Parts: sequence; C-alpha cells; structure tokens
Amino acid sequence: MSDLTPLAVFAVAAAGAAIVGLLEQLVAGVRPAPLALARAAAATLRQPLSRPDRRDGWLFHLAPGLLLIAALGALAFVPWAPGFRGIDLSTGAIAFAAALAYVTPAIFMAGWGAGRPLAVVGGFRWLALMLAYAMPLAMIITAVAAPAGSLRPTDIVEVQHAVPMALVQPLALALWLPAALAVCFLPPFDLPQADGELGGGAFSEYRGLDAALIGFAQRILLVAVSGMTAVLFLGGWQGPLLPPALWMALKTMAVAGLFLWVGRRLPRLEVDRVLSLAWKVANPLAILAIAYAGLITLLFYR
Amino acid sequence: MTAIELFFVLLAIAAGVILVAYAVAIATRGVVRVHRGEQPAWPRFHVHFYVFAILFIAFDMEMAYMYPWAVVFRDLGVFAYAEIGFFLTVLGLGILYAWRERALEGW
Amino acid sequence: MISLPVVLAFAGVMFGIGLYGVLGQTNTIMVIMGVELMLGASMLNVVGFLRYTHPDATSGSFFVLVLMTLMAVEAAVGFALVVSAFRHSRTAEVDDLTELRG
Amino acid sequence: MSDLATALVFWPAAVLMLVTGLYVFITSSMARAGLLLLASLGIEGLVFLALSSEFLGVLQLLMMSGEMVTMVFFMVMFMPDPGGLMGMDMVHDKRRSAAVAGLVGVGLALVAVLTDWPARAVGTDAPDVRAIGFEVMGRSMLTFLFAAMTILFAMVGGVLLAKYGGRYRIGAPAGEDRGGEAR
Repeated sequence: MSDLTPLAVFAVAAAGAAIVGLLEQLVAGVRPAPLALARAAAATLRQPLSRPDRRDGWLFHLAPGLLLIAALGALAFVPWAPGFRGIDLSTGAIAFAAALAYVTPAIFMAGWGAGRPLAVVGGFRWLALMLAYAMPLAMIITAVAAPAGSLRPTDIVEVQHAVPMALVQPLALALWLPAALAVCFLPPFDLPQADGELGGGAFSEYRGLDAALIGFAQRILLVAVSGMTAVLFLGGWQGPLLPPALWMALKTMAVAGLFLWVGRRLPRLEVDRVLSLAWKVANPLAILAIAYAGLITLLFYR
Repeated sequence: MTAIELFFVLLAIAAGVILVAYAVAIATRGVVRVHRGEQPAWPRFHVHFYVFAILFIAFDMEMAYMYPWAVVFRDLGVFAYAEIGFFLTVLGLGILYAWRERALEGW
Repeated sequence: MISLPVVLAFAGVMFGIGLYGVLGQTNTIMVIMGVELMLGASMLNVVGFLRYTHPDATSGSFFVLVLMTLMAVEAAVGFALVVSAFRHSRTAEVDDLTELRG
Repeated sequence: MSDLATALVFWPAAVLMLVTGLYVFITSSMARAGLLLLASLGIEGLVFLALSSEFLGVLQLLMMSGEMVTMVFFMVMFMPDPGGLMGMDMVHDKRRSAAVAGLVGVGLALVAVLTDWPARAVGTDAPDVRAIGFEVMGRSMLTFLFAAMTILFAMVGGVLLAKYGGRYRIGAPAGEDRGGEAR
C-alpha cells in the first residue's frame, strides 16, 4: 500500500465502469462498441441539470454524489493484488458493508427529493428491499471471516490458498449472491427504479450530470460487489500461472457477467414477497451458515 | 500514511471532484426547473412493512457482536462456539416468535 | 490540535442539542431522535476518554458497543410504542397522549 | 492517525456534526430531519475514525445508516405533515426548553474545558477488533449474553406492540374497522 492508493482506486473505478459497460452490451446481445458508454455519458452530460420545482433541491442533488461516494468507498476496500491491496483496514470487510449501507439513504433521498408520486414510492420500495437484503449481506461476511480469523480482506484471501471458500461454504455463497445482486439494484431487484416499474422510479427526474453520476455509480457498485465476491468466495488473486492482478480481474469480470446475465433472466418479485422470503428463509439460513462456519473452523482451520 | 488517513484522502478527493463537476455543469449548462407549480407528493404515508422495520432495527445490532467474535473465534475454540451458539439461538428465538405471531407474512 | 477537553466540549454541546429535542419537540418520534443524539454524545464522550486517557482499555470500546445496542433497542421499542399509541388514539403528539395522567 | 491528520479531520467533521444535529430540530420536514440525524450520527462515525477508533467508527457508520433510515419512514407515517409543506412549528415550551438545553450544553462544555483532566498517552490507537473480541468473549461475556437477551426482548416487545391484532389485541379497540391492516 502506498500513498497513491486513492488515485489508483479512481483508475480502477474508471476501468471497471468501462468493462462493465462492455459486459452489459455483450449480455444484451448487442455487438460490443467500446466507446458506446463514453458516448452515452457525453450525450447525457450535454443536457442541463433538472430540478423539480418546490422540492428539496439539496436532497435531490446530494443523492447522486452520495451514491457515487458510497460506491467508491466500497471499491476502495477491495484488494486487487498483493502489491495493490486497496485501503487495507483491519476491519475492511465491515468497512465494505458500511460503505454499501449508504446506498440506501442515497436512493431514498433521490426519490423523496424529486417529490413526484412514482419517485417517492420508489424510494419507499427501496427501503423495504434494504430491510430484506442488509442482514444476510452482513451476516455472510461474518461466516466467511470466521475461518480466516480476521476481517482484513487480504487475510481472507490468504486463508483460501488451498480451497476457495465457495467450495467450503456453498450455503453462504448461495445466500450472498442474491443479497449482492440486490445491493447493486440490478434486475430482478430493480423494483424501485426500473423503467418498466414506476417509469424510472426514484431516478426518473434526473437529467444531465446527475443521471451520468448515477449510471457511473451503479457500474462502480457492481465492480466493487463482484470484486468482494471474488475476494470472499473465489480466492481473490490466487490462481496458477497467470499474474495475481489478472486472476482477480478475471474473477471479478466473471462474477459481474454472471450478475448481469442471471439478472436479466429472472422474473421480478413483489417487494412484500422479497421481504417475507428474506426473513423466513434467508435470515434463519444465514444463522445456520454462521453456525456451520464455526464448525468447519473448529475442524479444519485451527 | 495510515490506512484511515488514506480513506479520508479518498473521501476528500471524491467529494472535491463531484463538487467541481457540479460547478462546471451548472456554469455551462444551467439548471432547468421542471414540474412548475405542482405540489410535491409528500402525504402521510402508511408504510406497511413497519413490523419488519422494528425487527430489523433490533436484529441489526447483533452484527456488532458477531464481528469481534469472528475475529477471535479461531483462537478461542469450543468455548467461543458455545457462546455464539447461545447468542444465535436467542436471536433465532426472536425470529421464531415473530414468525409465530404472523408478523413475517408480507402485507 | 485536538485534546481531551475539545472532544468533551463537543460531546457536551451535542448532548445539549439532544436535550433541546427531548424537551422541546411535540412529536414522540422527534423525542426519540433527541434521545438518540444524547446517546450519541455519550458515545463520543467515551471514545474521547478512551483515546486520551486509556488507549489500551478494551472494556471502554465494549461499553460503546453496549451503548450502540441501547440506541437500537430504545429506537425499536420506542417505535413499537408509538405505533401502538397511534393506533389507539390516532396521534403521536406528546401533549395529546395524556391517558396515564392522574 | 497522526496529530495533524486528526485535527484536520476532527474540526470540520465535529462542527458539521453539531450543525446537522441542530438542524434536525429546526427543519420542518420530517424526511429532512431523519436524514439530518443520519448525517449527524454518521459524521460522528467519521469523528471516531479520526480519533483512531477504527472498529467503533466503522461500526457506527454501518449501524446508524440502517437505524436512522428506518426512522425516517416512521416519521413519515406518524407526522401530520411529513414534507414540511406548511412549515408547521413542532416545538412546545420553546423558550424554556431552549434555555435549559443551552444551559446544560454550555455548562457541560465549560466543565469539559475548565477541568484539569488527567490526559496522558496521546496519539495511541484504540484497541483493534481483536482486542475487543477477546474482551467480548472473555471478561465481558456476561454483558454480551445479556445484550443478546436485550435484543431478544426488544424483538418480542416490538412485535407484541406493533403487530395489529396480535396475541393480546394491543391497540385494537373493539369493533373498530381494521383500516386495511388485516392479518
């Protein structure tokens, strides 16, 4: 870790957003055009900002910035290679969850600040989704940290040098994937802001720079969450032959592609169904996953 | 620099970049007011999932104790496993109670 | 530079702000918010003492955890009470919830 | 963190914390008040980070987000005017409560500044997660287990009080229609 880490995080964010743009086109079945994302961003930026009249203007315009900062903060705690470990806190795994926790207020602020009926409803729907996904997400981090005996992401990577955690704890992975998909507000968990639902929902009033920042933030969020999935479950940068950074990039891209591909092929569930399922199935199973993680730690990792 | 300082540097740079971007955007493109004269849709709202919210606030706190446990568990062994077993059982009872009271049914 | 009195002074002023909310607000939820601010101030107090007098005391950190739990539990039970009271008398204003007054 | 970095982060963050905390009770919009409280307590997490309490700061940032955001929609449920469109005044006993609160705040601050505190050991980091973990699992085990019971009681009590027409029919006057809250 050097003093240049913050700048390197920005470089990773830019590269990651570009790659996710390409992946989106591949998954959608369009012929990939490398500059399409940049061109779309430039077109968005040429529009003026919009501000709904008589609304909470400052909430409305703070939301995209908060979303972007949350995404960048989450990305900063992902270690990419032994030489570039991101911001290497000894509590990095919780810090990642803490950064992701600020996605929720950002989306609520966007919906409430816009003050349009559909946007406000979108904000409330997102709160309901947060009640569903936040607990499994946080508990699974514990389940993975217990065998490593540390919350430092680099330690979690190193404990997987023999067997990746996905093989040891398949239950934890199965609970993590939907929660991680939900936190990036990708389909099928894009109820609050999908174009097909509520006509854009919480983000329907954004134009210009605001809209560009939100698109950028969502892609960075996907990179951060896929990177953390690779770190927690797929052994991070470890792998034969290839250099570590390349392994990490490949795993991250594979997870991001999986998220985008699976998400487009699943039906959207109603919010109340998601909440009920999360509290009846996901949370009890997450408790079981932690108990199981403790058992295998006692047996194999001491 | 320590890791926390680097984190603050990252926050400062990100906030600075966003502020500059907004300043440039407002200076060059301006702001358009839309939906002139309409009242915002901010009624008193019946949020149907409030029981989940109350459960969430209480249950969320569990994490504060799970994280320190996860870090020292490998060193303490069976004793810590018994403790966390008690902890998780108690919280599981909370979920079971809510389930039994039909508070987890959606709405 | 920062020293212990500075941290404690900020915590004291924050406590005062929370107290203003508790005493002045008419709505039960706002009163709960005031209590949260007061508990937050006490957490800042503990962290200040932890940093500047006993940096190696783990029980101090644990006490902050307990305070955080207290905040969450207080908020959860408080909201449940407000829901119950609102359902009963269709209001959440402190001045109107006088049923228990003798 | 070094002394200089602590000062650089602490002063703006702490001032912002107080300003947002005060605005919670000044603004007339409920959603704004809840988000400002989140800002105040979240920035307090940054202050903890600046005071080198890494675990506590990160945990504060994580916990307050979930808690305060759920608080926002309770406010939207129970306030007559959640958007603050009418600029309602929600303060009673304004002058007296402001006087008492100001007196207490300034008094506490004065006591803090004027007392000769036994400050030593400057610039050392607070205990890390590991030390806290040993504390939780060892000496403070009983407190930890009681915290679990407290959380359980909060969940039970919350469901009991908030669930419409639950086991004890709390808050459900006989014969009143259920207002679409059946089940």
